[in-house]
Amino acid sequence: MSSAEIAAIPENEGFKIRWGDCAPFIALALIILLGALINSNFMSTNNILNVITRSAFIAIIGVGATFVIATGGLDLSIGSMMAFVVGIMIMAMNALAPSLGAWAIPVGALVALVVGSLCGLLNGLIITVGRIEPFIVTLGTMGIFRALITYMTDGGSLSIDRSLRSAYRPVYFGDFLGIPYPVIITLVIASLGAFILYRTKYGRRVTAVGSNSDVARFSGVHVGRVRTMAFVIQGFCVAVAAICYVPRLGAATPTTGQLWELQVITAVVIGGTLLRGGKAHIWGTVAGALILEVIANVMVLSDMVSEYLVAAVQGTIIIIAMLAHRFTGPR
Amino acid sequence: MSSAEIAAIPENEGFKIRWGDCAPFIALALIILLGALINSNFMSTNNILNVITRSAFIAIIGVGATFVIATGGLDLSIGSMMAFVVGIMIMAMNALAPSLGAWAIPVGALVALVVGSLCGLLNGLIITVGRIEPFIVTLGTMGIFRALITYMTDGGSLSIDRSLRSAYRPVYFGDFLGIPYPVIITLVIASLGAFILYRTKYGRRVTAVGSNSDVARFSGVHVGRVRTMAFVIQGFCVAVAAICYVPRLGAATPTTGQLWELQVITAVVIGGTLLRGGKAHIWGTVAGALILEVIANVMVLSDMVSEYLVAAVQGTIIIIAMLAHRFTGPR
Amino acid sequence: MISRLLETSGAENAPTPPVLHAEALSKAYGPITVLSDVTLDIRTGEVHAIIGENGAGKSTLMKLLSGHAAPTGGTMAMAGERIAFADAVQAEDAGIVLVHQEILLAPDLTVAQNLFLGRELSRFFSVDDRKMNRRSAEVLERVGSTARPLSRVGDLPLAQRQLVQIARALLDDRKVIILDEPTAMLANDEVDALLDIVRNLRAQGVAVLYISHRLEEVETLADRVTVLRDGKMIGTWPATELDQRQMAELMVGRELSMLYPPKRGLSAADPVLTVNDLSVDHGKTMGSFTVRPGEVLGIGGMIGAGRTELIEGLMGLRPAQADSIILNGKNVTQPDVGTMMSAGLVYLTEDRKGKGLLLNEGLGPNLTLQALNNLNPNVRLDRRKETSTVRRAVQDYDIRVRTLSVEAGQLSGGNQQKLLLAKVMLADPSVVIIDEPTRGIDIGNKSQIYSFIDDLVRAGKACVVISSELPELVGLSDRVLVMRGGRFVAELTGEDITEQNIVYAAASSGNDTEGRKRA
Amino acid sequence: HAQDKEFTIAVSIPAATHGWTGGVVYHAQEAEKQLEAAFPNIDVIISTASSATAQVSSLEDLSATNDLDALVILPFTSEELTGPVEQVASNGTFITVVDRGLSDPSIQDLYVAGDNIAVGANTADWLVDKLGGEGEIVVLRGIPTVIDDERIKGFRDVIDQSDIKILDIQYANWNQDEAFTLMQDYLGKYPKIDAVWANDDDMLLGVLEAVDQAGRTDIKYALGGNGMKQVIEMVKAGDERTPISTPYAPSMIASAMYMTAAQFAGQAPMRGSFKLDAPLITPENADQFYFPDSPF
Ligand SMILES: Nc1ncnc2c1ncn2[C@@H]1O[C@H](COP(=O)(O)OP(=O)(O)OP(=O)(O)O)[C@@H](O)[C@H]1O
Ligand SMILES: Nc1ncnc2c1ncn2[C@@H]1O[C@H](COP(=O)(O)OP(=O)(O)OP(=O)(O)O)[C@@H](O)[C@H]1O
Ligand SMILES: [Mg+2]
Ligand SMILES: [Mg+2]
Repeated sequence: MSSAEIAAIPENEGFKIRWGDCAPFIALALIILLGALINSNFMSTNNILNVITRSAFIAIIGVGATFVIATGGLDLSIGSMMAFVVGIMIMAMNALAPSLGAWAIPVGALVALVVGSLCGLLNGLIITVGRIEPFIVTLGTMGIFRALITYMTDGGSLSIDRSLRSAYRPVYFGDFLGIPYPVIITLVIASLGAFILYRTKYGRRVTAVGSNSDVARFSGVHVGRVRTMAFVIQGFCVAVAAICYVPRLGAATPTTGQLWELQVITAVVIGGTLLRGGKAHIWGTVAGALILEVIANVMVLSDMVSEYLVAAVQGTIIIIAMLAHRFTGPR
Repeated sequence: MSSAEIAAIPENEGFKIRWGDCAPFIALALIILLGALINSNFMSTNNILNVITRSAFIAIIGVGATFVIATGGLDLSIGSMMAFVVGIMIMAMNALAPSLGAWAIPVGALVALVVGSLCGLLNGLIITVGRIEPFIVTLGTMGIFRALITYMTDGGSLSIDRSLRSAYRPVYFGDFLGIPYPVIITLVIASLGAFILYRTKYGRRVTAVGSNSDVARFSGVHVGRVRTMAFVIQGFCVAVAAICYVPRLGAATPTTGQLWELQVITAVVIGGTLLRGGKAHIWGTVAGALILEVIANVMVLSDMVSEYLVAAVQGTIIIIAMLAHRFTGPR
Repeated sequence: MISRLLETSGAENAPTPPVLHAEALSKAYGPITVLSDVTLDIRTGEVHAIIGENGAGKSTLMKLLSGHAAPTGGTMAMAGERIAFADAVQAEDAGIVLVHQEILLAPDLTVAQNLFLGRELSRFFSVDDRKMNRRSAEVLERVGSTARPLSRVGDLPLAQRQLVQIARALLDDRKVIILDEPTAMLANDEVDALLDIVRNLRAQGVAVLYISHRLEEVETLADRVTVLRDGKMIGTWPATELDQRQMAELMVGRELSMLYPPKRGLSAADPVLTVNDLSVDHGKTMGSFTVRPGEVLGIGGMIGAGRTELIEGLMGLRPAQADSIILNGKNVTQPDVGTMMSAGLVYLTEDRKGKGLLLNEGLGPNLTLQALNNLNPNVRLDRRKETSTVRRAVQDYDIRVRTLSVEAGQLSGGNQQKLLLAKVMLADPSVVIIDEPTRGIDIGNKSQIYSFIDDLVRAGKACVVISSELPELVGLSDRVLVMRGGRFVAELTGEDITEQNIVYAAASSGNDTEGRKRA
Repeated sequence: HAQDKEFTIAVSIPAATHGWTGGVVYHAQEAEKQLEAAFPNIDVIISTASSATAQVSSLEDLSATNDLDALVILPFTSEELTGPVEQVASNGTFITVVDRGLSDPSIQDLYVAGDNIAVGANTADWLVDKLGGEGEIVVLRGIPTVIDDERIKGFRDVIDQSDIKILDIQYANWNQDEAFTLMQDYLGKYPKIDAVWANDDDMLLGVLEAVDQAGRTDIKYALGGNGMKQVIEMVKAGDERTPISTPYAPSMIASAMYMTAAQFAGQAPMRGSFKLDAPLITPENADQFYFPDSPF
């Protein structure tokens, strides 16, 4: 092959990859267009801000899930874990409020981060040390976390102390230069995630483990440690989402976070991360979370479908978005 | 190498392999032992028959899921699909009852089998022709089927015609020589599944596709067709489960079959089928379904755990069962 | 002859102390011993070749030396000190690196990411991609690879992946570099480049362990040669004392007959396969050719010339379109793998691990997968027939297994190749296309495969052989097509089939009109 | 109020995930049709949500994109929805709360209250009376939520006053199948059960099936709650085992919608609290609670 030929190839290849990476953003744009056509109110600043703010939860948890899925794992426990962390955090804050006042909030948040990371560690260790399918382990811990929050709330609900409400509210409802805090937190977490995944040794190893764990092992990568760490990151992200969640709803109930795992995994996959591992798109995940939230929003705004059929239309749109994805993406 | 030498090559050192295949049965035996220790009523014929009969649904659907998972797929829509098929079947039977009388039952069952297979075909075609992750497609169709049954029942319930109830009841509650019909049907379906999987050309291709689809393709296997067919089998099994299900409560509601997909997949994985495909254990799946049902039964019979924590104990037992599995199984 | 050689074995005196010494190494998998009592010295600044039949235990020995597997008996010492490696990483830290016979790279990562996996360079908290890419480019150039640091490994042709693996071993300074059949997937140019690298390493004082079934390489390169047979050590000789024939005879333990069967001459029969203007991957590769019963058609060309691509297109395994493909009277324009196979055309892939065999399955399911319909007229599998088929294949193709219940992935490389050959032949084809037929096959079995092809063709079938091994192409073919840049550029017959002519056609930069010439 | 002005009423209710919420959706849709037919200047927007989070989201969506004149809401939970509803109210929207009260009652203009505690308590009173203050019973709970919690609390408080023993209590998630399974297990575990209470009629149907199949005659009463169509039919027919139910009519959403619409239809403004009682449904009064066309 002449050197001229070789030189000609890279541009083409790079272009293709970038095009593929764009797919979730294109899908997002299409759905936004759809929304704007269906309801003129859709594009109002208020609505757009609401939707973006709301998608923060799935996006933040999704960043962690991207790590787990990139290593070839899967975490079904995230929704329950989130409820459990919310419960622990509210209990901690309520207990601390009398002595610490508003300072109970940051301390409680710290507790949440620690508990979240430990929950992730638990998942990771059972999976790597016990060498059991992540699907089964996290299905088990999903039941465990769900049961614990039910127990903690006595089957009812657990609300945050009234004295803390107003001090805590801005974490969800406040904004900085017009950008809501949850959006800022999402951007920070996603940037951090992207940095770790694409720019650090650990991130390299995450994709290597997901791509071919034998190769990674022979290359001196501690596969078990990398996997476990991914679950810890997942747990940390769940805790961050919990911190944003509490000021919005102010309480934990046994149904908090239910079925979020499916939404999160869907967001990650729509974002272009492969379920079999080895490939990860942090920003795609964020786009995926937005897509899901926009679809739900459009459903509420449009009065066209019977209430019973909302889920059907949502399912159809997701499949169509993925089809579009496939035909704009490479291969 | 002389032919004498070749004749001397041992056929297998299969002891190890058979031991691994036994793991789910050993786990089942242990859990039964646990149940017998915890509550003397556990071993009563009545209780045992109840539990076995109940596990029929998950086992029958699990046989289909074993095919799908063996090809490297995943079907999250089974629970909703089952509700949808039940709905269609009841509507068909009710419509036919005035003209056909009790004959409406077999005709309705036939309709169910056709509709179930078509639902599976739909899943399979979207996945193979559209080349989208099965996870996403079946999550979408899960929403679609669930919405359709909600629509069909108007959010309430759809009951079978009173005139058909008594004729149909025995299909769930009746027995043949003391063996309840659902158990017989499970045995027939599992045997059929085992025959197809282990004794036919199609079964060979299923495992080949799941273990390396490129190799299968290069060997002239129509990978897409094999995958699609697995989803059709899954749909058929769902319909069989629906046929056994209707006589039990006689109605479809929007909650029918909810979260069964998780139970089914768990049963399949506990049974020793690999989620990444390429290895399938039909009888292990049946054992897995029994394990799940026995654990739930033991939970109710034992007086030890708070109602809030049942899910936690269940999750823990499943994880421990898998650990046991791992340490009795090979590798 | 053999007995005389055996007497001289081990008689040489050691000029330098061994950098690595293995004493009575053994390895058993369960009840099966695959390597017993191997004692070996490896010295700095030497190329030490290990030769032996397929399944003799060469790769196993290398895995023991490099920490990829733990010995079940025996000891190792480095520079006089006893060592035992817990894993490959410890061995690499000690300066021993193994380049596997099979490709072991993460397909989703880029070349540079693979090269530095597990030892990424970093600045502050961040990986230093610029530096890694630069160093990757350097080492890739050194091994003569055209792959770029940013290419995804999964998109590379096999030969390039092999070079990337070699590059990985050369990235850091090593004391011992083990190359397990590094040239099996390479063509002449790359082989020459590689041999130069090995000589260079030797000059720098590195000890190189070198496994190859290409005995001419061993003869020109090695300082000493160790022969293994059936998991046992036969002996070590200075390379100067052995010629290729002696090596071969030590390996197989008997005298060898002629390598290539006599040629059959040009076939005059009507073509069994006629391909008119086949265009693969939207014109990236194009070609027209005919295959006649009773002939071996060779296809030559440099690596990346597009031979594999063209044939995969012909089989319907890649997007392809043709004016017409006439196979056994059946006319096809849009090939599809099912149709082509049922019309009597089969293809043996060059990528036996990725596209050829189900590594986690046993011999039976692998062997019968392609011919399921031929073997089983009904839906039901005939398991008894399958067992007898396996036994017959093991015998006919001399697949060395110690039990019939092994998984394909546990076979030695060469035996996998034989299993693959047995698999495609089971479909009873009228035209067989074999991509790199003897990749990783030992010299004794090579002649067996050649005579096998000869029998086939003499029985009125046709065989197309794609090979990067020129002697093979020359020795086997009645007619040779040469490909360059995705087009056929020459057709050689009779006396014209020589290594020089093939190399000339494959490499010369002839003009385009010649490139599109109908072959 | 002027007749020519356009009014928008948003209705936020749980999605039809089981029998009772299915009934709520049904009645809301019926009321929407009737209201829009009767008052052309009123636009009703119904939005269903499958969780508290989703309900908050849909509130945000509705108020961000519409100028809401009124909001009729059946909150998933009290605590979680209080803040978001307050947010909507601060725009001057008329707030009607149905079923569960908010943590801060000052937010609502109109409150149509169901009384879940009474559902449990009235059933328990009846049972204590019939069993003569002693016996052994089993209980099936729904999905762990406030509704379930309140019903169980009301029931337990009354039962605890008597000598009746609750043998067992477990979740069956308001699901017929799970109730069937759970009841089978109860029956296997306890050779003698005097009565069973499933806190919802959906579950009761599964319970009855299990009891019938086991052929157990020791169970004197099997009770549910909510006033499901099939169960009221049984009550009307004078079933011995299920002689009563308690209404918890999903149609309360429709009443709330009518009352809210009345604000804008020029009639007298309605404010305050309307508590729907949970009287026992008996064969005598069953007709008032029977809606043959409702899916529930
Ligand atoms: N994991 C394993 N389990 C069981 N047997 C094995 C395993 N790995 C290798 N073997 C057996 O060990 C023997 C030696 O294999 P090895 O790969 O060392 O041969 P080799 O000399 O490298 O042959 P080739 O030239 O074909 O590469 C073979 O018979 C093979 O089947
Ligand atoms: N260094 C390279 N980087 C990227 N692509 C390459 C490279 N070398 C070859 N290719 C691509 O591979 C294709 C041909 O590979 P193929 O394996 O078909 O060649 P071949 O002639 O069969 O060689 P081989 O001897 O390896 O079988 C060409 O289309 C070419 O674009
Ligand atoms: Mg080898
Ligand atoms: Mg090739």
